[in-house]
Amino acid sequence: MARNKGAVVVNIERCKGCHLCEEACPSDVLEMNQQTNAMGYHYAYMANAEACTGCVSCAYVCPDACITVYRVKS
Amino acid sequence: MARNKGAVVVNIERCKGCHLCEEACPSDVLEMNQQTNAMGYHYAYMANAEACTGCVSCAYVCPDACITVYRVKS
Amino acid sequence: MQIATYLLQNHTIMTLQEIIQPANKVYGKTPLLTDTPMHYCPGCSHGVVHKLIAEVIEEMGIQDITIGIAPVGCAVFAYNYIDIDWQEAAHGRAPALATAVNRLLPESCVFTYQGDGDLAAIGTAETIHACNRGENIAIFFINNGIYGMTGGQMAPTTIEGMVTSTSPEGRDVMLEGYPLKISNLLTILDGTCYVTRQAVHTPATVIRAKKAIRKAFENTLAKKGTSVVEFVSTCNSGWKMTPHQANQWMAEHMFKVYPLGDLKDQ
Amino acid sequence: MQIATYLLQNHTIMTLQEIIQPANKVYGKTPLLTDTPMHYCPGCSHGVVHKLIAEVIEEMGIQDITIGIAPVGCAVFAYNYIDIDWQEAAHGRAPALATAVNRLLPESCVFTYQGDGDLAAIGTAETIHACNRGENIAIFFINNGIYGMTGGQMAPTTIEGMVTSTSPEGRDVMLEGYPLKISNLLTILDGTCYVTRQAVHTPATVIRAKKAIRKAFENTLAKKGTSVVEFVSTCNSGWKMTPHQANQWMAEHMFKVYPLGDLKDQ
Amino acid sequence: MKRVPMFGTSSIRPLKINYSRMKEEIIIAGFGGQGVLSMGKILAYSGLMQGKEVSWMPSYGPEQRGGTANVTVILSDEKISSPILQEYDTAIILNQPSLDKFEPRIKKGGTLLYDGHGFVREPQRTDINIYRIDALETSIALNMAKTFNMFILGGLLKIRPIVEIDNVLLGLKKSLPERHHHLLAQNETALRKGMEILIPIHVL
Amino acid sequence: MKRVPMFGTSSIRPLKINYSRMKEEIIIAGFGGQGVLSMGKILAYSGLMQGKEVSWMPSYGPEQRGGTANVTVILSDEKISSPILQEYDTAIILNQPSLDKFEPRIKKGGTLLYDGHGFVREPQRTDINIYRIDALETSIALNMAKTFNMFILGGLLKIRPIVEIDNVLLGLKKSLPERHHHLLAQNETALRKGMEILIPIHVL
Amino acid sequence: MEEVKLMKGNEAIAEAAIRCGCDGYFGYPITPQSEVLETLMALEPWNKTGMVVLQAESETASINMVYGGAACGKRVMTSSSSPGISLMQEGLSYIAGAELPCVVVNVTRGGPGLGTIQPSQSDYFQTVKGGGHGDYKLITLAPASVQEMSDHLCLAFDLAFKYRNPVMVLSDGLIGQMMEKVQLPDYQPRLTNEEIREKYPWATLGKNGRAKQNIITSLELVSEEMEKVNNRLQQKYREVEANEVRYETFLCDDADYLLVAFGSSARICQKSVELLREEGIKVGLFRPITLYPYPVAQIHEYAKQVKGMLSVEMNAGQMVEDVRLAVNGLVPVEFYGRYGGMIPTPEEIVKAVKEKLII
Amino acid sequence: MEEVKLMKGNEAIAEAAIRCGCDGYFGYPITPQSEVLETLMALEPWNKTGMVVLQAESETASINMVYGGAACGKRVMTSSSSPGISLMQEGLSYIAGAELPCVVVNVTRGGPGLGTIQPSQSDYFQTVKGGGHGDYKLITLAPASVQEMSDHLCLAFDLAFKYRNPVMVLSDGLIGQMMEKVQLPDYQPRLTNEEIREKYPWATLGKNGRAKQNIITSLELVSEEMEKVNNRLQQKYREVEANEVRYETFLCDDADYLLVAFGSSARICQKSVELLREEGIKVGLFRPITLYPYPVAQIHEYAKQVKGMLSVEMNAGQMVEDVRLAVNGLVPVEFYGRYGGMIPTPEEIVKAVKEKLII
Ligand SMILES: Cc1ncc(C[n+]2csc(CCOP(=O)(O)OP(=O)(O)O)c2C)c(N)n1
Ligand SMILES: Cc1ncc(C[n+]2csc(CCOP(=O)(O)OP(=O)(O)O)c2C)c(N)n1
Ligand code: SF4
Ligand code: SF4
Ligand code: SF4
Ligand code: SF4
Ligand code: SF4
Ligand code: SF4
Ligand SMILES: [Mg+2]
Ligand SMILES: [Mg+2]
Repeated sequence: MARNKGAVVVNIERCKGCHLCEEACPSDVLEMNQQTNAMGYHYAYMANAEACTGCVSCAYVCPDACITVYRVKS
Repeated sequence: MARNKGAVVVNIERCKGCHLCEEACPSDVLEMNQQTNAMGYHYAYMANAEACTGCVSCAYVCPDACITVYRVKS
Repeated sequence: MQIATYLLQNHTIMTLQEIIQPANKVYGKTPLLTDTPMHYCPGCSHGVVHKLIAEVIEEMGIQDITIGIAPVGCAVFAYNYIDIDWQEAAHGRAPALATAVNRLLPESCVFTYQGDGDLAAIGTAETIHACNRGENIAIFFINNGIYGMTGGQMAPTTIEGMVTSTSPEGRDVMLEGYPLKISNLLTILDGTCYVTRQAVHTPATVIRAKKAIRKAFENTLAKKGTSVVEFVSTCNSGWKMTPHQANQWMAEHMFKVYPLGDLKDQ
Repeated sequence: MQIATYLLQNHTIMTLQEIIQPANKVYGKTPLLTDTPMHYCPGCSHGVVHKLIAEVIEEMGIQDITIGIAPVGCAVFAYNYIDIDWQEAAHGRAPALATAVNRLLPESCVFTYQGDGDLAAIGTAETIHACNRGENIAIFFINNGIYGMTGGQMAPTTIEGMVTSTSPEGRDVMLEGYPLKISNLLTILDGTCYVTRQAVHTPATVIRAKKAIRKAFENTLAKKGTSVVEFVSTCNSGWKMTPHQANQWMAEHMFKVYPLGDLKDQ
Repeated sequence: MKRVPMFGTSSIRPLKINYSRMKEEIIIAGFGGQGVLSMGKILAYSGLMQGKEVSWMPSYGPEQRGGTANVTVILSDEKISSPILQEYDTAIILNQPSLDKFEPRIKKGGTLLYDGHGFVREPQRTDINIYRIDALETSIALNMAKTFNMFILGGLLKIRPIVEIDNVLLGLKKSLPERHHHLLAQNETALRKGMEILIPIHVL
Repeated sequence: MKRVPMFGTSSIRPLKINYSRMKEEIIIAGFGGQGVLSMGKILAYSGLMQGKEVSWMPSYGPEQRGGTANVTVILSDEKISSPILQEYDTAIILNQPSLDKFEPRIKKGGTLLYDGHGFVREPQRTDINIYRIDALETSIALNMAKTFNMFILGGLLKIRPIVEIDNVLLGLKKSLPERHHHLLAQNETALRKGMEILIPIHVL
Repeated sequence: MEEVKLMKGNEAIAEAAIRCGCDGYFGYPITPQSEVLETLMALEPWNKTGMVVLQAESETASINMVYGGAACGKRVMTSSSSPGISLMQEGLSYIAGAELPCVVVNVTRGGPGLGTIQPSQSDYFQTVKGGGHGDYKLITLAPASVQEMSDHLCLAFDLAFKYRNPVMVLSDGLIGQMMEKVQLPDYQPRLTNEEIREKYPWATLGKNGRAKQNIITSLELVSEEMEKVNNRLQQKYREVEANEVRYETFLCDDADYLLVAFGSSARICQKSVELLREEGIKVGLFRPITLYPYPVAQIHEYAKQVKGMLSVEMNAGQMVEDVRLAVNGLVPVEFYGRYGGMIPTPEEIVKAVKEKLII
Repeated sequence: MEEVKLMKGNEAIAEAAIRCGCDGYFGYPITPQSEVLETLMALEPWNKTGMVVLQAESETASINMVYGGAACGKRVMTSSSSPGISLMQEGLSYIAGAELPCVVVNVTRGGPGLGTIQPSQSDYFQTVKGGGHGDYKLITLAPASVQEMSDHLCLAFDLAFKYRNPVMVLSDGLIGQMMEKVQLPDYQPRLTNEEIREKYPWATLGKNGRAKQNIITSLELVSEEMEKVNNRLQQKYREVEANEVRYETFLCDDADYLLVAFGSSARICQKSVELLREEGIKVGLFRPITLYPYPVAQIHEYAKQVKGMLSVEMNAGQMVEDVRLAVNGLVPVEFYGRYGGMIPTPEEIVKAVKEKLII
């Protein structure tokens, strides 16, 4: 398995499941969870975590500032 | 004495003595009368009638539409 | 005609009488201009523009279908001077009234007559949106760089350094903003078909201005969109000059900021 | 942090834990953005712009002197989300409030945040005159081509053919007028120093938009005049699309009418 | 979420309704997009067909997409005073926030009907009748997801037969645009099916 | 215009004024630009200097340049109720339209003072005191055209000595911007001259 | 008459407008009345009756478009909600001053300021006392049901033209947003320009052969003349007061106490009256339908019969002043209100009657 | 105190504003009050006290600039005349809703519409009943002399900040245009931003270290919360009513009849009282100085003593309703008015007293 360079943490309770991070991610890391949060939204999660490069694309476009991005300096 | 080609009739009661016709006349025909009309204005008159060419300049610029211009077709 | 007496003073009677004959008449007040003396100050540009509008309406034979919208400003009583149907609008709102009239009476010919305070200050939104909608109306815009009616306060179009009762030291653009070239804004709106800047201080500009008024009305009848004719004008009273001085000052200073000519004609 | 659980699903714990370390954090919510969840619909552009404004204020360290003026529109509650002092204006009047704040607190940094209905319809006059006066303010203008808050009615900026609740057959420019390119008008006003059109639908545009916001604030601090940043935006709810569809539709249709880029920068 | 044992539906009998001076005050609440408003509209139209006074009052405002929505429907033999209520005879609840908000506002002895999907906590009250209906699940299972809210309506009419089925169908016809009239049959099926899948949780 | 014979001024005596409870209601009217408003202001300031209650109320509105202007000045020992009046004790009239308008509004027994220049018709009333003053003519003749209205004021004070000359001079000083204070002497001359050139036309 | 339909109050306004021959609607979106414009846009009356529908750039523009249209003798209207109506005050004063007929619908929300979008009756003062400047009056109708939204709109146009005066339909978010059954009026044709010329000789449709020009203005700089203009207006208002008072009573004949309420709150009070009657307390409900002209004489008559009145309003106490003026001290007049978007319950009102009137 | 000067009412407003520490004036020209802005521009207070003076693009902009300035805790004001004040109604409602202190001067002219530019009192209703939407009140001062134009302006600022409420100075063209003697107040320094932070902790001057952000808003979408906002406002108004009533009486002690009049008309009534007293008719003058809060209790007291009251106004009958509400039927309350720019003479009023009260 490839070593991760990046990871994101989604603030579930803020997330509105808008899919925009999913669309923005160049590495197809994110998907919406089957579960819903208290607001009734299917929140985003790393469905394909190992692909994350920590490129921040998802976080840039997230309207609700839900995403924290981590990247290992290499 | 040169023969007149034009003449103007000033509607005294409308005239406000603004001098604009006087300034516009290329032939120095018009001046303001010493007398005033009912509104208290020194109205325009042909001080130098024989010079009038009937060019209508005075009437064009008159803000109060006081001037009727006559010209003899020559 | 009591006037004749004065004409006779420096003249041979025969000569003048020969000339002053109906057959020789080349210019006179259009009957569409009523006999009510206009309330404007001596030498005010409003009078000239009124006269030209009346002449064009008369010449085009559209007095029966033309509806004028008067502003709040010195021209508030315009309705007393041109013998057509008129509506007197609230300050700045003439284009809104004109919009409704245009929509509800599409076969009529509607125009607004507005000052710079009316059109470019309080009425900015109504002006821009009527133009943007391309209402089939003509807008006659008397830009004398001042609020004439209320006693000579600064207008949005007052030029830099110009003294008014609310800019006694001259307009300071850093504090009060820049002279607003509103016609330039209107030019780039898709709804306007014709935007032009004219003056009425000389016989030549009067003739050109009249043509512009005619074109505006023709556009309106042809439903081409909104036509805007700006008249760079004087308010000798507000400017505290004689009418002639005012004309000169205008030509020297105002035309630099508001150069005459067509801004758009399509 | 309860979130971590989900991250673990498809992953070796070690790997992710290694990465998710404070030292490795490259991006996260600025603390200037409050914890109150934003009331916007999922995927609404307002959220992105809020976030960027908060980030810039934070990065410039001007939260103590910045005063925001919120509009009437979906962003009416903007004050709940960015932790600075705010005034909530009447519909369209934010530039008037900002003018006063700018004049009375010249050392502060004032911005308005306005929608297209707010800025380009009812607030047209206030917008144009604040810009014309060159008030030292930044205007952030969210142009989503619709009245989001009131349920998706046509805005002045709605593009031709676009369906809204008050143009159910699509905007008919012959009846309802042309989409108003208000930023173009503001560009030709002498009081504006910077007018730019941005979007926030992709990471690249987000980065550019943030730079524009920063420049606007810098201009304001430098007292250069009025800076206007238009964000061509989506209202997926009003447009009746998914957020992603809305972004695509915007890129395909809105950018033609509202091309991105600087209109003025001096 | 705790599963509730499945009972047969035959044992369910309508709750007592005072038909002499009938008045039913109903709230329907859920996420936007669940068809809350149109369900209310069908109900109101059904009442109209039945010759009743009706009122339909939506929660209105800048509710965000996906946020909560609700509608108050009143069917009455008499003129209706306020269409906005603080308390309800019957509540149809389709999501958790709405349960939190409206459960306390059901009149003592009133009825709560909820869809079983997506709740974190169960209804708590013991002084009201509580029914569950797995309308979402069933409608998806039967490939009839579009008629989700007709299942619910069926369930409601089973316990609160305030309008006759025929009038519901008439009302449905009224409230549906003509181009959708071919869907009427499917809706009737859903309505009748809804009556069958009702689960009593707590009946007074 | 009919010329009126020139009388000596020495025969003119002040009209009776009730000094115990003094109140003088004056209108000054003429063309705009004739200094009507400032004449009123000097008068008002003079009253102020004399310790009186004063009011000064201009006609306001979009009067066109060269059109008529007028100001109502009241000097009184008591609080002044309305500064706008329908009738006047004294009218100072400087043009024909103002004569037409205000002659009928002078109180019976009141006073009309008019400048002799530019009238088409003479005052008609016989129940008031009428004085003429050729202030324009005289001021031009004496090359003192700028102080035209001080001539008139002088004339007024001759017949209605409602304020003392000293107070007029003080009032003048108050109402004049400082850069014009060097003109005070000339103004005093004009004031005194004005008292001399008054012509009684009809005295009750 | 058309069959009975279920409809929102706002939709009923739109439908009724088209049917009663309205020539033009000019408006700007605002909650809770945006459905008026939306419904009109969906119904596309321009294809059917030729009615013009235009979304304006603001309420200020809307009311001035109404001015322009009304000046042409056309049946024109606008609608808005509280803040938008505030922006129309100058325009309304002009329209009243120029004596133009038009209809304005206020679907009131809770104020002041941006306030709330929930129902309220807190624009009563603004409407009946004069939100704009100068001495003028708006004839004011207060519908209490969706049916009346439709009925009053048509009545409003008739009154507007009868008196050449703006008419306000003062409703609120409750009636605007609720659905109820409604029977819409039959279609009534729009007047042709020729008919307008005939019926409204003052209309500015273009001179078109007329000898004298028509001028629509509210300006008169000569005070004496402006006083005459005002005399004419006042004369008209006296006529309106004499002829157009409308009200409804419910169990008032034998009442010991009276509830006075309009619009939405009157609906609720009706229930309160029933509850009180069940307890044997003889209470009646007096519901002014016209808020201007106000049923002064009628209320005064009841003041001779009852022991007290309670004005029930969705505001902090506005109409209560008109009730007091009508009662003129004969009996105590108390007030009960909820506001800011809150709606009183029938039970609350019952309690208020007991506490404030009966004691 | 400064020496006595002769000054127009409008000029006095401008001078007093500078002296009482006003931070900003925002206004738009309109007759008969343009001298306020003109005087300020001539006096250039920005060089002296730092006061900002800005000519706005409209009255709508003016009042919203006032909103913005007031939200910063600054002493800001605007002035206008009737049509311009109508355009401010939305803004005023917002300012009241957001509880901001500010001063608005209305130099009233005759309406409705464009009307006339001559003096009038026909904006009474607009001012005291609520020209804008929602339940709010403007504290209203009615100066009757140039001296009071100055005095009331300063008082207005004090009241505005005391109650965080907009204050209206309701004068008219007569007082605005006339010159009278006036003694201007001494210069009072403007507050520094630090002082404002201290005194008005709600002001949005920038967080500047403050832990919590300040938000100025009139919005509250939750009805329950909006009702609380309104409760707070109503509470404040009760306080204002309890503490701030101001009035003046003239020969009322032994009066058989009372004239009630404010502002300009009160000046004139004073003369009428004298004339009537000369005839041996015992008439007094009651002059409300605050129109809101209205001197209800005081007038009610006099209603127990006199045989009748006459409300004299330069309008078609507006304040008379407040007099009647105060009197509550105890004695007849009649009305005499001139309008459209006309000013009643003392003699006319004498006649009206005889005809309407004494008979
Ligand atoms: C709402 C409103 N605000 C202000 C005024 C006062 N007012 C009358 S005319 C005018 C400005 C006139 O200037 P402009 O439009 O340039 O016309 P001009 O007199 O110069 O021809 C103003 C501010 C008014 N009547 N109504
Ligand atoms: C005076 C006034 N008119 C109308 C409204 C109703 N209103 C609220 S928001 C809005 C338009 C919002 O559109 P926009 O400015 O484009 O903002 P968005 O919601 O799209 O972000 C309108 C018309 C109001 N609150 N006040
Ligand atoms: S940081 Fe980049 S790679 Fe990782 S999830 Fe976000 S967009 Fe995808
Ligand atoms: S972009 Fe943000 S809000 Fe949207 S799904 Fe992703 S994390 Fe959630
Ligand atoms: S231009 Fe006209 S108004 Fe002026 S002086 Fe000549 S004739 Fe008279
Ligand atoms: S017609 Fe020509 S020449 Fe004759 S007076 Fe006029 S301008 Fe002069
Ligand atoms: S004030 Fe100026 S604009 Fe008005 S009439 Fe006089 S010169 Fe013309
Ligand atoms: S309605 Fe539109 S603009 Fe408003 S929050 Fe939703 S998506 Fe955003
Ligand atoms: Mg001008
Ligand atoms: Mg928008």
